[in-house]
Amino acid sequence: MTEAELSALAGIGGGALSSFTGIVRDDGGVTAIELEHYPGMTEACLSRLIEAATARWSLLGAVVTHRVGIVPVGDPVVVIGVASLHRAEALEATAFLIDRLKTEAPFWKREHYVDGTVKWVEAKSTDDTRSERWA
Amino acid sequence: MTEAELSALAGIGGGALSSFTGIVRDDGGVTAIELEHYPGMTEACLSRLIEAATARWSLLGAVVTHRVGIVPVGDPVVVIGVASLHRAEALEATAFLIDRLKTEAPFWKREHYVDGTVKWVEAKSTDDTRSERWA
Amino acid sequence: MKLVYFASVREAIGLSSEDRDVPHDTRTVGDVVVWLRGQSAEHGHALNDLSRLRFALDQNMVTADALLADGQELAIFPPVTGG
Amino acid sequence: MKLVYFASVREAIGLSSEDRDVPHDTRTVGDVVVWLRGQSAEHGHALNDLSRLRFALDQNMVTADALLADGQELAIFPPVTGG
Repeated sequence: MTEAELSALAGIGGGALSSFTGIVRDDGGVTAIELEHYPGMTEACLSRLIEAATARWSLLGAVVTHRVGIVPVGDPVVVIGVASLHRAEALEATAFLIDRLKTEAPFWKREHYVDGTVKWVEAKSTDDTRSERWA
Repeated sequence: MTEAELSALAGIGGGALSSFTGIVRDDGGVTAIELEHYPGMTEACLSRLIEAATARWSLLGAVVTHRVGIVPVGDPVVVIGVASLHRAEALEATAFLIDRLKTEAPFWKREHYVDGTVKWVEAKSTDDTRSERWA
Repeated sequence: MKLVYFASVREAIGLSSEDRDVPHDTRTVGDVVVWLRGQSAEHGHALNDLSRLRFALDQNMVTADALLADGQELAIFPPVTGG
Repeated sequence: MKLVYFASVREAIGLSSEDRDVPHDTRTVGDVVVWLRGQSAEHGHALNDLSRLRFALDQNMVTADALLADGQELAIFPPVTGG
């Protein structure tokens, strides 16, 4: 997400703006991650997640952006922004969107290490647990 | 909070950055709010809130900034940013900080209306309820 | 003792702060409030409803039953509304 | 039917996608997977553990018991790891 998109959410007129940014971590020699995705399904899935959040909470706006390809350590992978009149809605919808994105959106991560090796990231059962909180 | 402060949090090396911004709403003719505070206690209280969040969750950094004086509609009043390794901590600590700030930090809001009238904002019992979730 | 007032309490009393010699038998924050009510019509009006007042002793939030010590600053204000 | 593979499944099979005529008695997504296992050593290896596979029919997530219809695109991949 560009700064402009977050600014647009801030300018909608709501009293609350919540955001979450997922950033590539330097985990034991990781230099970058590489993101593969399922073109077409990705966009549809992110739109459906926003629709689900908007159906569940009273929101004024929500944006989800996700990088694909190579993303170096320190750079954002995913940015979520939610605007609402009151804070509870924005905060909860932000948590919902990242939790569901982690288990439903068709992205796959590969870690690139400083020694040149590359390794697929395994899905975490804790992600399933967090996503199921919203069922 | 300046963009620089959020960027600094993003650069700490954690995988998660969560933020909340409270913005002045155009509620029925409000043109601005005016914020009074208790100098000295304000800073101590915000520091204590950050310490409490840091004691409760594993955080890499947290910043809370709050405006005082006249803030026009559309401008931010409060900005909270939290960095952590994983998302749950940053998201929960952000909600904790804004919920506790609303009931503990010595700020008082007055609404300025388009017709020139000025009115103190009443505290909301829902704020107490949300704050007590973290007890 | 040093008394400081904020927001609607400050407006109703017409003062941001004042120094007062409180009676020797004043033991708690609540005792100060009850005694202050008698000091002027404005004090009486501003402080008439204890349930709508909040307090800080030396910048720490306390309840009305908090005990006083010498040289403290007592702040009296309505529930906070920041954020 | 059109088959598309992602991530470790794509790598193990060595293909991003392929068109296959599946047997007439193939009714579910799981049936396709079982049949595909016999098509090459790579398919067999990539698809041997159903519990570690996820599926999408025409870009909607489905489970292995989902029924097939004509002309669909079946995607096979490991659990997603975005965000």
